[in-house]
Amino acid sequence: MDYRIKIESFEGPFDLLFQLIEKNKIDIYDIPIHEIAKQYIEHVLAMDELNLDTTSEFLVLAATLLEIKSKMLLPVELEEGEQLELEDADPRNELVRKLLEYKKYKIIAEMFKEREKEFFKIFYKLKDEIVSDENEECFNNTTIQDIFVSFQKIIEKNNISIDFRTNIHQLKKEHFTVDEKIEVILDLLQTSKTLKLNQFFLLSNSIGEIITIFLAILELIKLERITVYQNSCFNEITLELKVG
Amino acid sequence: MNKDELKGIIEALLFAWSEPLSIKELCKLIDVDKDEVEISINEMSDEFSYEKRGLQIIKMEEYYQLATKPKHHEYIKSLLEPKQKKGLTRATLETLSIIAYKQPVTKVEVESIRGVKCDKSIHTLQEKGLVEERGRLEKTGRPILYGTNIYFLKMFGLTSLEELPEINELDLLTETENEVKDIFSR
Amino acid sequence: MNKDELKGIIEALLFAWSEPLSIKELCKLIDVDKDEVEISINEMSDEFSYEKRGLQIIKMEEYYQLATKPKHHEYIKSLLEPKQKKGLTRATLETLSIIAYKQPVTKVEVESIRGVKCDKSIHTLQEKGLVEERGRLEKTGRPILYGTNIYFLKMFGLTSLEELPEINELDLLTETENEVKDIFSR
Repeated sequence: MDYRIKIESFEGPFDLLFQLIEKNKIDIYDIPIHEIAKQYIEHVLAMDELNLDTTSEFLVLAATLLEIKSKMLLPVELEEGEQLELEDADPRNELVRKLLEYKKYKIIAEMFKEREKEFFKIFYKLKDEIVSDENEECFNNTTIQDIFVSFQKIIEKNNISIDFRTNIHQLKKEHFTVDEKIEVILDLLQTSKTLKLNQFFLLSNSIGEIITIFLAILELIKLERITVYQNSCFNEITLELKVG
Repeated sequence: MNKDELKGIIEALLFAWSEPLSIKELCKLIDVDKDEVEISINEMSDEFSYEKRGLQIIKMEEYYQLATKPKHHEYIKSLLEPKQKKGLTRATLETLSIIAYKQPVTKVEVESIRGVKCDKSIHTLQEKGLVEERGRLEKTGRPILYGTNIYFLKMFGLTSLEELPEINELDLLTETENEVKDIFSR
Repeated sequence: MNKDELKGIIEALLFAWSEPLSIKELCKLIDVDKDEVEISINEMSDEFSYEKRGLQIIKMEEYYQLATKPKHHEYIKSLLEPKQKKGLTRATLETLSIIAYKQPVTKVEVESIRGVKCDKSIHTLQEKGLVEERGRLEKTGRPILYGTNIYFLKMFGLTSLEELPEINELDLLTETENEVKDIFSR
C-alpha cells in the first residue's frame, strides 16, 4: 500500500535550506556548507523514500551545495598581485544573496497572510441589476441558441464547472406498495412457475422499488404462498409457487 | 453600545444583506430590543433624507432594506449596459439561461453565478410566464427554487428539457487551463 | 448642484454599481470635474468614519467602492452564510509577493527567486483576478510580463502600490525574523 507520512512542507529548495539554517541557528553569512549540504541531501533523500515528488529543483540546489563544498575544499591559488573578485572570494556568496532575496519575499508573504485575514472582514454587496423602465422585454428574436450561447459564455467567464445535478436533489414519491408487488410476483409465477430473484431486481428502477419487491417476497414466504431455494452457496435464488 | 454604534451596525447589516431583512432577525443578530432597533431605524431614515444622502431605508411591513432614492434614478440608469435592439436584454437572457440549465435553482445561486442581483430579471421572467416557483429549499430562509415551465419549452420549440443544447465541458477549457493540465499530466 | 446633492449622487452610484467604480466614470455620469468628485469623496470618507457609519469608501488607485467596516465583521458574519473565504496558500502568497514588488515581472524571474516552478500559482492568481498580464518583454521568447491590479489592492487593503511596505535589505541581514516583522507594523 502506498502510504504517506506528513512531513514538514517546503515551498521549494530555498525554503528547505532556509529552515535548516534556522533550525541550526546558523549565521547566514558563514554557512557551514559541509554540514548543511549533508542535512539538505538527507532531507531530499527522505522525501524520495516517502514517495513525495522530488522535483528537479531540489536536486539542482543539492548539486549547487556540493559544488560550493568542493570549491571550498580547493585552495585558492593567487598569482602575485591578483585581486580576488567578490564572487570568487567566497563561493557561498551567490547562494547567500539568493537566500536573502528569497527570505525577503517569504516575510512579505507572511505579512500578506496577516493582511488577508484582516481584510476578509470587509463585506461588499452584489451589484444591482439596473433595468430601464421603458425597456420592454421582447422574446421575438430570441432562440434556444441564444440561451445556449448565453449560458456557455457565463460558464466561460466565471470558470465554473457545469454540474447540472447541482446540490439539489428532488425526492420522487415512490408509488410502490407491498400489496401491488405481491400481485405482480404472483402473476409472474403463475405464468412461468419458477423465477430467479435477480430477475425481479433487474426489472426495478429504484432502490425503493427493490426494497418493496424484497418485502413482498418476505411477505409471500411468511404467508406460505411461495417457496424459495438455493442449489448451493452463492448460487442464484429461485422462487416457486407453492402448490396447494 | 451607544446609539450611533447601533445605527452603524444596522446600516452595515442592511448593506451586506441587501435583501429585505426582518426586524426580528436584526434584534437577534445585534442582541438588542425591538424597540431600540425600531427607534434607531426611524431616526436613520430621517437622517438619510435630511442629510440628502444617496440611500434610503425602505420599510415593508416588518422588513427593512437599503436602496437608492428615486430622484437619483436618472444617474443610475446611465450605468446600465447598452440597450439591445429588440429582444431580451442581456440580463434577462443570462438569468433565463442559468435557470434553464441549472433548474431547480435558487435566486442566490443565480446571483452568485452572474455576480449581480437578479430580482428584476427573475420577476420579468415570471411575469412573462416562462419561469415559475418550484417549491423551497429546506435550509435557512427556505429560499424559493425556480425552474422553467411548459411555456418556456413552447416558446423555444422544445418538446422537453433534454432537448436543450448540450454543453460540453471539455470545449470550455481555455488554452491556459489546458496548458496547466499538461503540466500535471507530465 | 450643491455639494450635499453631489455627495448623495456619488453615494447612490457607488451603492448601485457595488463594484469598483472609476473616478473617470463618476465624472462622466454626473457631469462634474474630477477635482470636485475627489474632494467630495474625501469628505464623505471622513464623514463616514466620524459619524460612526456602517459603511466606508474603499479607494483603490482611481477606483472607489462601498463596503462595510472590519469592526462590524462579527455581526455580519452570522448573517451571511458561512461562505468559506479561503485564503491563498503560502506558495501562492510567495508568488504574489514577488509579482507585487517586482512588477512587471516574468515568470522566469519569479521562479528564479522562489527556486520552484510557478505556473500553478500564477494561474491561480490570474483566476482569482489578482494578477494580470502586462504585455511582453522584448527579448527572446517574448515572455509575458505579470503585474497586480486593483483587486489585489482591495484584497490587502491598499489604496495604491506605493503603500506596499518598503523592505530594507539591510534589515534582513542581521535581525531575527520577528524583529524584521516590526518593520511592517511601523
